[in-house]
Amino acid sequence: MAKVKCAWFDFASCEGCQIELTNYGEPFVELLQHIEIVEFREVMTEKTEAPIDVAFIEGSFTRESDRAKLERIRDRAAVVVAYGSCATCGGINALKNHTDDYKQEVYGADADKPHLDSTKALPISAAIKVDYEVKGCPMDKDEFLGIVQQLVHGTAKVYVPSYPVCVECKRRGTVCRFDEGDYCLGPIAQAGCGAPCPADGIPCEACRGMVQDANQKSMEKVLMENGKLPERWAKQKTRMFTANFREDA
Amino acid sequence: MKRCYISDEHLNGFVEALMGRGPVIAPVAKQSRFVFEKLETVDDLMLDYDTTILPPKVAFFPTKQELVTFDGKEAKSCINPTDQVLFGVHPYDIKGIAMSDKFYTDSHVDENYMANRRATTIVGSSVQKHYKHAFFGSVCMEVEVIGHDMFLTRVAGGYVADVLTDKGEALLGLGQFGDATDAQAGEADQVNQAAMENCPEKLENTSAQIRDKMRSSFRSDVWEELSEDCFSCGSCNTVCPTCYCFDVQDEWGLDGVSATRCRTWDSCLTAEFSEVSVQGGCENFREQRAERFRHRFMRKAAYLNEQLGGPACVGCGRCSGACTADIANPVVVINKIMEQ
Amino acid sequence: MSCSCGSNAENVFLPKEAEIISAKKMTDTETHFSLRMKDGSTFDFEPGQIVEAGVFGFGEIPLGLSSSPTQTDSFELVVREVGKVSKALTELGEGDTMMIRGPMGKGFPLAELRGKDVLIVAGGIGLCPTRSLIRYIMARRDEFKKFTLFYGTRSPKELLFEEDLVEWRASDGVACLETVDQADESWKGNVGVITTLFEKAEGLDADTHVIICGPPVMYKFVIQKLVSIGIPHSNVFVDLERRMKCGIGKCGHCQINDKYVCLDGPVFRFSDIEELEEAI
Amino acid sequence: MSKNVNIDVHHLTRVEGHGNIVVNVTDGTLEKVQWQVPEAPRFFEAMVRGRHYSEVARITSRICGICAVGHTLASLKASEAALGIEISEQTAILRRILKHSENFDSHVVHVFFLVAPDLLGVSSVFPLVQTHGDVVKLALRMKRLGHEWGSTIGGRTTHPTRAIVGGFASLPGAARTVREGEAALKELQQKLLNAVPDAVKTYELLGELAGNIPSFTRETEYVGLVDDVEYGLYDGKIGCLMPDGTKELINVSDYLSVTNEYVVDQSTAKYSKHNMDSYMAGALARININYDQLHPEAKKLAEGLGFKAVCFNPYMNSIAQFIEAVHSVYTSVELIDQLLTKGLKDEKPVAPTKYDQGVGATEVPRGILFHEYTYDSEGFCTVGNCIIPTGQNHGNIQCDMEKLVPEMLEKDMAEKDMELGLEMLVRAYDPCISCSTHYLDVTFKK
Ligand SMILES: Cc1cc2nc3c(=O)[nH]c(=O)nc-3n(C[C@H](O)[C@H](O)[C@H](O)COP(=O)(O)OP(=O)(O)OC[C@H]3O[C@@H](n4cnc5c(N)ncnc54)[C@H](O)[C@@H]3O)c2cc1C
Ligand code: SF4
Ligand code: SF4
Ligand code: SF4
Repeated sequence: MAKVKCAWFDFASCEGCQIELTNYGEPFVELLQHIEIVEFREVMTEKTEAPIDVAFIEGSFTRESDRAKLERIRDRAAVVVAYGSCATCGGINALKNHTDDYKQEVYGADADKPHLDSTKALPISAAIKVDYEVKGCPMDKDEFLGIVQQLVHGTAKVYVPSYPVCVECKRRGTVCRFDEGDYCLGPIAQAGCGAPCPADGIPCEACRGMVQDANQKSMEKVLMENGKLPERWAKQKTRMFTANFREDA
Repeated sequence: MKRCYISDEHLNGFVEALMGRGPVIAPVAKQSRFVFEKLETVDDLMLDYDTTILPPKVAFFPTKQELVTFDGKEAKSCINPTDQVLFGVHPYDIKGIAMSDKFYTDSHVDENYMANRRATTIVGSSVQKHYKHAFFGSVCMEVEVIGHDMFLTRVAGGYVADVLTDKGEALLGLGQFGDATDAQAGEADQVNQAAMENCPEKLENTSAQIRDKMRSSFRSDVWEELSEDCFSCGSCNTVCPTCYCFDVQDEWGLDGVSATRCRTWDSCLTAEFSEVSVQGGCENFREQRAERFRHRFMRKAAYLNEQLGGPACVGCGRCSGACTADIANPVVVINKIMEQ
Repeated sequence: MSCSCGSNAENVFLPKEAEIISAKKMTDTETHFSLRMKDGSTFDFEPGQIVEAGVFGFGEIPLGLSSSPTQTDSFELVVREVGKVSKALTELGEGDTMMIRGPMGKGFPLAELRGKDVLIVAGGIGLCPTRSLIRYIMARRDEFKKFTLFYGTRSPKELLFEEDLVEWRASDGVACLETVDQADESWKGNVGVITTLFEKAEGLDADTHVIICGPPVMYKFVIQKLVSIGIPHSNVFVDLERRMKCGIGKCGHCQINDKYVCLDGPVFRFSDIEELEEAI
Repeated sequence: MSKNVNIDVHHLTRVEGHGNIVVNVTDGTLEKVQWQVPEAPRFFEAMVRGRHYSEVARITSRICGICAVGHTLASLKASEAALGIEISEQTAILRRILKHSENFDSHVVHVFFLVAPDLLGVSSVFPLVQTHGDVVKLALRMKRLGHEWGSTIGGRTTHPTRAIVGGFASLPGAARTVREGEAALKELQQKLLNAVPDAVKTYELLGELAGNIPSFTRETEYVGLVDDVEYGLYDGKIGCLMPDGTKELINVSDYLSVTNEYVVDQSTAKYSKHNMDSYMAGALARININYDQLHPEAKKLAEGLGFKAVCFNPYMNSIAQFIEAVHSVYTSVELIDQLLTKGLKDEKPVAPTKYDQGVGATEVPRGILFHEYTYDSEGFCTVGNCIIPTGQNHGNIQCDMEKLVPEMLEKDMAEKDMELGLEMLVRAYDPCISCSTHYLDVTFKK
């Protein structure tokens, strides 16, 4: 089997997802048997203009000026994989989407400089066609590896669960956050991560985005009634990672 | 049936002797709840637990189980049971296990389940504290509590141990058991009777009444109403002792050649459960959450009655507690349907 | 304590190896496989039964057997490429190994069909499982009375088993009626949905036994027509499709109310399931 | 000397985030030398407004995936200061171990994946898989250790889960019981001890390559935390070390008097300055300021590598990082001993006693980091400010370049070598530009 030519690209993000890659440790060398890395700015000097088999894109699409760059990647890549929440749903970057004074807040008098072009934080798929997505903030490295393995084997359709995080949380036998007097977004959050947050004693913040047809109304109610969040908070709760999924987005 | 007695001071010695022979899976505390887990020390054992997050079948039917592995050339079976003791199982959960045993042996024997099941000795125990949603005293009364090997009932100063099978009998030598006196045996019966009567929640009708009414309310609008807040999150059936559906997926090994076929507990409340590809597109036979919500109750209260001789709900109340939207409680739902 | 269980006992999930004798591409998406069990065992089944066919690393999927059990040296499957596993299967070629479990489920009611007029209504890929029965009937033509086949596809290029069709059209004892939703220049036959064939067919009466297999939308309309002819629901058999993960009545995915498609079906007597809201 | 040099390194590689180097020399006169940062702005300070105190660290952790632990801890400390929370001794020790894990983890990435290729004369770590397979495996092994170390305490290293306002959400290893938590700590301790041979191998390797580190010095001010408890990393006061050896200690709450952010015309990133034109933060600054508090084992290696504080060569930052990594291993082993001797307790996080304003500082691998928040009476954030070390270092990088380029021209270096030298300089700072809370954006004239 010829090695699959892979390239990595990044846009507005914390680059934490690529760090997750290095966390495999030694087994990462195994993966290198199957793929050839042709571009990866953070770790290598080479760049390429040649066609690539798989382009991995991290980060959100936050400024029009990035569109052309993304299109260029799309043209060269047979398969485009968006990975991490920033790239798949806008992630934490979208937390500012409902405000318009964010530039003033951070840059004060400089805010109107033309180069401060930053519009709504959107997923990569808002600019170009994306073939596969690896969700999560950070992405789950085992899920990433699983999906890359499937791609390397030429799988037509990568299976990723479409149910909420509660399913995985329950399978682990984790004590529900609501039983501990806390709140949680697990009931509407996209699964696939294995529900590490409730297992670690913190709420699921739905970093992977919401499931399709998420019952947002019910969530708000449950946050207030069972999670005891004040109304003001309950109404804003899903802005954190899922601003782009809200009914008012 | 042989009725023995073991005093409080000897119980730990008995459990430790069991632990000396192999794994003992028993209820232990986890924050505000309890879970069945392998005992590391006897001090962790919590026989006065109310109920556990997941049912005890996790001991032989893990939430994710390898079925078959493939090394690139040849497929190999993953059946590989270890002898173990499942300790401290409440009567309603014993019923639940008996039901899964039936599901996994009817028409085709599922050895991946049964091999582990047979390697497990089950020691039941009486309910000392009720889970806030328990209603086992008013459901599934037609189904006998069977399939366990020994049963411990909390009485003054110790436990009455009912020995039910040869496997149970074999355990007697590991602890300081004596014969139970008539008074102790009588107290045990009373304790178990009281546990049934004191459940905090209650169904008002017989299983047959419920089954018939359920079937006839299939097309009622009430399902829509009841499921309005449902998240399709599957918590209610993931925690259920009588639910047994699963998904099967293959996973590649890191070498990219070997693969493992695993099954994972699945949930019919999730939207993807009943999706089917049709002529290249995708069709969902239970697309609405109300349909899925109804399917669960139909299965519990109507569909499986014939096979089991009673409903597929043992009244543990786990689903009621697991549902963050507070809508999965069978007592509330069934009583509501019965009022219609 | 010694373990009483036999760990060598049969693992129902352990597939057997079948060798691919031939793999022919029938259309853009369908591939026709002819197979033989590697351990030399004969593969005994009834028309309408299914197997779980798989490739490790990808998974397994239910497929209807499309050869007649009267053919004993090999068995045949047709795979339509729709997703993960079906693509992996499609990529297998002659000499490769396919992993097989089965046969499973209940097939067509042969005993009941014997001595009766039979109508088979097959839409699209629905011809594959029914081909098993068609070929069986052709092989034992004298055991059945009048035999009519309705076959419809979206367009002429999606027609499957053209060689068989040529043979069936030419056979005496068969009324072979075909239609396409959309014709092209090559197509001389009927154009329109499959129910339009009822006007062309002759001699269908209340005693005709009917088999239907195709996309879900087709069932309702075909059954309406049958009712108008006076064919009772108890004489109608439908071949249903559901997601299946085990094929042995455990995983719950194929459940239609209290029926398991993999155990009680995939072939159902329509009168047994017509009340089940989730069936069709 | 009439020479034309035109260096335009667009999106420097092997650094986190995006940065450009521009040098124009026409007929031997230096016209322009610039270090520019075009990272997409991300507006974290605006994003935390209106969020509950329990969410703020989870948001600001996402500023940077590689210093996520540091951002989390600085954020928690700022929130705790604002909310009047005194954390327990156990929480403090656990956080210290967590901080050490990040320092180790990030330094391993930097030294092996980003700097070693320069020292070995290749363009990335990947060719080393063939030529130096053992080194790559060693590096990945150490990286994995850093990850497991941080995960045992924090749940995850990229955006840690368990560290929350007031304490920890669960025991080490997400243990169900204290006993299991202690077992997890013991296992971690053993892993750390098992890593010593790998550290020694790295030491030998660096010893061989140290000759390839450019010699360049420029006296500057060094800024880093100074702690009474241990080598300044998790906590302490702001220490400012001048080239003449004078050291000033400033309260963290007065951080703005140190960072003095300002906008300069020829560059777009905000700069910082304190007593001099610029200052340096990071491993070299810390080690220069706190050398005496290094673990004796780390000191031994420092001496072996010829490292002497105060060191004014910024390229030596990578060596300083390695010394710190070793310090973190040994110190964490001792911190775990402290926890085990006292006995681990299952503690609930401490609750707020007021809602006000507060500042928190911690060291991240690249230098000192400040977070500041103000909360309203219901615990929702009204103002946030984060000042990250890479921002503080920009001015120093610029000043270094201004001194270095003429020296290079003096030596008549080839343009290619100049470019590499400048790239290596920036990389030595291990800039983590994705922490781009304060960056302006530019379009470059090519
Ligand atoms: C009784 C029966 C007989 C069948 N006979 C044939 C046949 O003879 N030839 C043939 O080509 N196909 C047949 N199928 C359909 C075939 O099983 C599906 O096309 C196949 O499972 C899709 O799997 P995949 O991995 O290729 O697609 P996936 O990548 O899994 O998914 C593609 C789509 O298929 C759906 N899907 C997943 N699993 C199943 C499943 N088990 N059944 C139906 N849909 C599913 C998914 O929801 C998705 O929308 C039959 C199905 C049944 C139930
Ligand atoms: S903790 Fe959250 S994800 Fe887990 S079951 Fe409860 S609500 Fe669902
Ligand atoms: S349906 Fe609910 S109460 Fe009944 S057995 Fe299942 S989890 Fe327990
Ligand atoms: S009923 Fe409750 S637990 Fe069940 S799927 Fe719906 S919301 Fe989840």
